[in-house]
Amino acid sequence: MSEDTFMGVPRNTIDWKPTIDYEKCNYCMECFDFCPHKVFKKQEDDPIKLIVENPLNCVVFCRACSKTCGLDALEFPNKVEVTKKIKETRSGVASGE
Amino acid sequence: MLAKSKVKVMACSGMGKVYGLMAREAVLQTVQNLCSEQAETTCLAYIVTGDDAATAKIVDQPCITIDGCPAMCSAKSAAEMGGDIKAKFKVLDVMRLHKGAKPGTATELTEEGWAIVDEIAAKLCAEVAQIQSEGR
Amino acid sequence: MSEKYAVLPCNGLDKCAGQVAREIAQIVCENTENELICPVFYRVSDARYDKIAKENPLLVIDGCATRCASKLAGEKGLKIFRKMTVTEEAQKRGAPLAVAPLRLGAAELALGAELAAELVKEEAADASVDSGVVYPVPEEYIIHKKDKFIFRVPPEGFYFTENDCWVQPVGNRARIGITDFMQQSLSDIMFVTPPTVGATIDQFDEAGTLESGKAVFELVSPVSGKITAVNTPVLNAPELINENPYEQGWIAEIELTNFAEEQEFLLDAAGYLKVLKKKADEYHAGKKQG
Amino acid sequence: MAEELKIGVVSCSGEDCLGGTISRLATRKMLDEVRPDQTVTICLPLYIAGGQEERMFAKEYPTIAVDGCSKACAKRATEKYSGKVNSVVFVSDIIGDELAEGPALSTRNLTAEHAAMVEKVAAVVTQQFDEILSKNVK
Repeated sequence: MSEDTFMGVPRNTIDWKPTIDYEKCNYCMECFDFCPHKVFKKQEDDPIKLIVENPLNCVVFCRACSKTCGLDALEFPNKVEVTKKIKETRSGVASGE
Repeated sequence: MLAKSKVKVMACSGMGKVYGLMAREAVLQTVQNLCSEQAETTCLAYIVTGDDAATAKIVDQPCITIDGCPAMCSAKSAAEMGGDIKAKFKVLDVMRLHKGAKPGTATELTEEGWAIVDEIAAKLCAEVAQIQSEGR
Repeated sequence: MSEKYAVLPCNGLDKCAGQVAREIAQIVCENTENELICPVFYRVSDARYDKIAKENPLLVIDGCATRCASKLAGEKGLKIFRKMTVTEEAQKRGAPLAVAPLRLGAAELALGAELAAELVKEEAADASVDSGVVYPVPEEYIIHKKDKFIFRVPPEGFYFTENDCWVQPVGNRARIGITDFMQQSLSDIMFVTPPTVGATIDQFDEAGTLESGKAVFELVSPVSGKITAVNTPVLNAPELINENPYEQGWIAEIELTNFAEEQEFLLDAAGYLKVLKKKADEYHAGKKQG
Repeated sequence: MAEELKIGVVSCSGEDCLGGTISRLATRKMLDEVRPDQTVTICLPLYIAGGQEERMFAKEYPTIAVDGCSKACAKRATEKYSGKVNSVVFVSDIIGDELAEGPALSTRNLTAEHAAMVEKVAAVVTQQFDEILSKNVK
């Protein structure tokens, strides 16, 4: 269902997903309600009520959920690094490595 | 009629966005509760179908339009029918003053949505009062 | 331009980021003619600051994503000219303030000074000059229809990212913006925070944000370079982006640094059309999940 | 299932009478609850003020007009700007002329009786909806 590739490289080689800082998260679920890609999952009966269930569904470079978080409890990888990595992977793929 | 004609207050009545519902509710609040003596509404659908009686009610009459979004359906339709548009409002402009507000859906408003509707209705009434006092 | 700004910080006392916001506001005001607005006093009384706030372009500095200062500006009916959020800037610099103590240490003070210097510099350079580059207007669009939705894609002269952003290069300059699909997904755009004129950004870096009733969208710059201008009309009339995101709804102009190489990572119209079709299908399938 | 088939449900604007209010709500119910995947709502005034989208859709896809009263604005507007409607549902036929011609209602003052009217109208629209669907499935 999610794109299998992004910028011509396999999605599962790209490390792009939100990380929940449980020290800050108050389980308001704004990010869960917002994300249409089902990246997050609610766990009603668990003390940890929210997890990142489908990291590969996360749209690479999208950080929209973090803008709904008043507590800054969502972190994303560094874009520049990720881009660098994608470019490396891509040249690797192209040269048939 | 003896009394001077009522100001026509028209909503876009949009079906697809919450802003259309807000426009509608603000108009109903205005013409049914806040200033029913000075203002009345007309259904935009009559204008769309080109109903003669509805057009006659609008031509050269003072109109206030309230639109949900920049498509400006109400203002454009009223203008096309020859209404004398005294003021145009847009729900979206009011929403900008309430950053982050969650007004509800196109079916149902939240408490926050209703509060903004009341704010818009107050603006509409103020405009109605001004138009009537100036006798324009 | 010698116009001054009104500076409205959040002054959050319970978070390090708020303290930094306050620090930035003070440095900026010390180094310019700008006038400082105290958010606490402004909240209880309009009289003191209303004139300053309404007659000058407003610079809002928020500590964290709670955006108290932005909200205060909203309540007072003010238009925001430029906005900075400290936590976002800290994040960008790879130095999140998450664990920073409430009292500002050397690192936080340095960050504050750096961000303040950026704002001061930006203000000096603000009269963003018209580059005089002529960007051709697409004569026609490729149309993708999905139910009642019609999505437009300019057939040539534009390159796209998979994040629904575009670049239109002309010589060593280019305009950037969002696609028709993204415009429609966001629906009525209410706020535009443009990138900073003079800022240098990498490919796929954030180049401003757009906010509608539905979401906040980060513009992912398709190219690297230096921002040379922003489309100021869209700041006050974001509906221009909804009307036509490829023409009058462009967001910023950028001086290209490495387009030849970066182009490889971008899609042409045909490539983007494929992505668009897939997204349009998924978007519709996703709607029911609410 | 005819996955791709969508049906436009066009409500009148409903600012002049209760029938119109019910018509709007029944239309929203189709979109929100009853047939969310297959319903497309069309904004009546956009026929005049909007771009090509609404007119083109109503030309190419089946449509059901939901009208509050016998003025049949939704039906007439669709026919004027777009094309034939496949079906018309009159709220006044379902809840009675007298009620339908009462004043327009704010959703603030919606009662259980009103909600029951919406249910009834939505049920009729659904029936029409499914009939059109079944005819269009090969």
